[in-house]
Amino acid sequence: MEYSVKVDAFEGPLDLLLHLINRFEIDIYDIPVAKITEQYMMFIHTMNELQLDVASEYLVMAATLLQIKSKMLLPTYEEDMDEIEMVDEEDPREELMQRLIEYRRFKEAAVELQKLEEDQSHVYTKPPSNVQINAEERTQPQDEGLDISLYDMLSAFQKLMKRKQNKKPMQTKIARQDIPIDKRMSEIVNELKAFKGKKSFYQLFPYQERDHIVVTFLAVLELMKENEIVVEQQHNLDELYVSYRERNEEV
Amino acid sequence: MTTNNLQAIIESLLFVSGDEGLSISRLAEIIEKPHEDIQGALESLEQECEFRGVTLVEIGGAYQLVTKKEYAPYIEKLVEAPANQSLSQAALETLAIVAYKQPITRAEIEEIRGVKTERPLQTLIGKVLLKEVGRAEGAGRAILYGTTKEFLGYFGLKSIEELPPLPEDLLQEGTDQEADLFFQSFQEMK
Amino acid sequence: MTTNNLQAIIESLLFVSGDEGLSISRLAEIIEKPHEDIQGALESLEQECEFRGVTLVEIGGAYQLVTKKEYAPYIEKLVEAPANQSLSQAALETLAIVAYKQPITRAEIEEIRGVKTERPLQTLIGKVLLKEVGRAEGAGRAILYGTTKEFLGYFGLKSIEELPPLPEDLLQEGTDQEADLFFQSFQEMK
Repeated sequence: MEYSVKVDAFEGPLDLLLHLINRFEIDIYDIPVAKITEQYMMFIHTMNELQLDVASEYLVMAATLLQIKSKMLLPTYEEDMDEIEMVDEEDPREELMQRLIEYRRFKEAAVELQKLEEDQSHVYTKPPSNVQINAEERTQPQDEGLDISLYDMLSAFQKLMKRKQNKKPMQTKIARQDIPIDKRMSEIVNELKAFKGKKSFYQLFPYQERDHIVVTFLAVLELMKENEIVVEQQHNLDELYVSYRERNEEV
Repeated sequence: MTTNNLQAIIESLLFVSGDEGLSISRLAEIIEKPHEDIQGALESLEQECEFRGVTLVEIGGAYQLVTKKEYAPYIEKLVEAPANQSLSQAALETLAIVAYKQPITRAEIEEIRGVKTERPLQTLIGKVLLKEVGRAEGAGRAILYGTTKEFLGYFGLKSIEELPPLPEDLLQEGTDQEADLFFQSFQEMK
Repeated sequence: MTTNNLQAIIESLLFVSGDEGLSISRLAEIIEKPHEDIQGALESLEQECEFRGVTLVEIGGAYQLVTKKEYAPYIEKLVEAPANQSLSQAALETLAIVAYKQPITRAEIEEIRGVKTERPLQTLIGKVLLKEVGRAEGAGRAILYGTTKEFLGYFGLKSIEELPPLPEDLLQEGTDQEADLFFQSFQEMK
């Protein structure tokens, strides 16, 4: 039962196996298959007993373990004096061992990344300054590729979410309620119509509430899709400008 | 905390605040130092800015770091000069519209973009990303545009069907927390 | 233009660019000075930052000003950052695999992790830490994933080469040991 609390703690069957290997101080190069299979099956049973959803990958691994175990029981290792042949003999554990070792490398690499992440989380920057130099039609070249504009969009959104943290919470928080996206869409259209020009993407986010930001972002995407609005990048810094798409709009 | 240190703390806070700036009382509150100390550190920070690219200004009670006026020409160059030569925003837009809506006439593209599109269209034809693919039916028999083989090559596509889905489909949850909200919003959109 | 002046110009440009940063060649192009001069000025700017609240870092070939780690507690009071929203274990593993094996398909990632990886992959794309970088050859033309510039920024890396080396493949050592052992017993038998 002690595993019951750890169900979510494993990333998958390989992670679980590595845990068992550590816990029982098993040599990864010489895994006692019978023992580890027993422990593994116990874990699966516990999950079942607790009526937890056992991901199919765990069951596939259970089958693999049982298969290896049965292969190990077969008397393939003759007491032969010719050791050279014995070396060539395929160890049924070989493939699993390789996978475990490979996975462990990346698991360790992930730990290193986490350290870097932690380290870097104490470093702060500022967004590019909003430099206004008669911002009229100044079409800026982009990087190659159609998908670039999407990543620019996502990137801008990420930066916005980060920037959001830099603001003091609004004195009057909007009530935590679901903001219907089409309501927000018409709000944006009206706002842009009234503004008659290009508005900074970030100005569309008056409330620093996460929910509101997300709904606004969805509304902007939906309006883009419906060609109600135009989103463009004015310069190579990160500002995106949004305007209402009018027919025969002046260049 | 030395004076020097206090000054550095203030600088880091002002740096992060950017265009927002910070008032003396807000700084005092964060650093937990009396107003006079903050005031003093701000003054010496300002003095120290003499040889720097940025300086300290007070706007409506909020202190902020700004670039010096004398360097404005460089900043303008930074903002104006494109970082790399590629397609303009207008050309990319036009390209996207044609790619997803081909065959399409110029009038239809302009309808979608809301602006004249002659030049980007010429640029794209010049770069062999677009070409004439026929004539529309009806009075004007307007030229229809479509993408070229070179277009597919440029974006590494086998066929036009391989184009990535339009943005709304590509929207991904930023974090797991958001997932519910996104799902909910999408439900509402339907 | 004095050296000091050059340094100040660079500082003003870096200040404006914020987290976008600027490469040496971009700086050289704007200021119209040789690369070596820019490089030199960047070095002295970095030295000068010793007593400041900000410092100079290079991320993915772009230089940028960032606050010093030691002042993070004050900035966190200002921005009221929520307790470090770090990436999930699944996301970190996925990121590690892509970082060291890019370009890589989802199937290949799942092969290594032994579990479905669609969600962490989508989350990471949403956070712009990963992106599609092309298509694999062969039947399915599966999407290939790679790291982004934001990835380098997120982990504070100068370039992808700066990633800590992937933990040694212990397998090699292991088989070598076995081989030695075998050889030894073989010797003894003679």
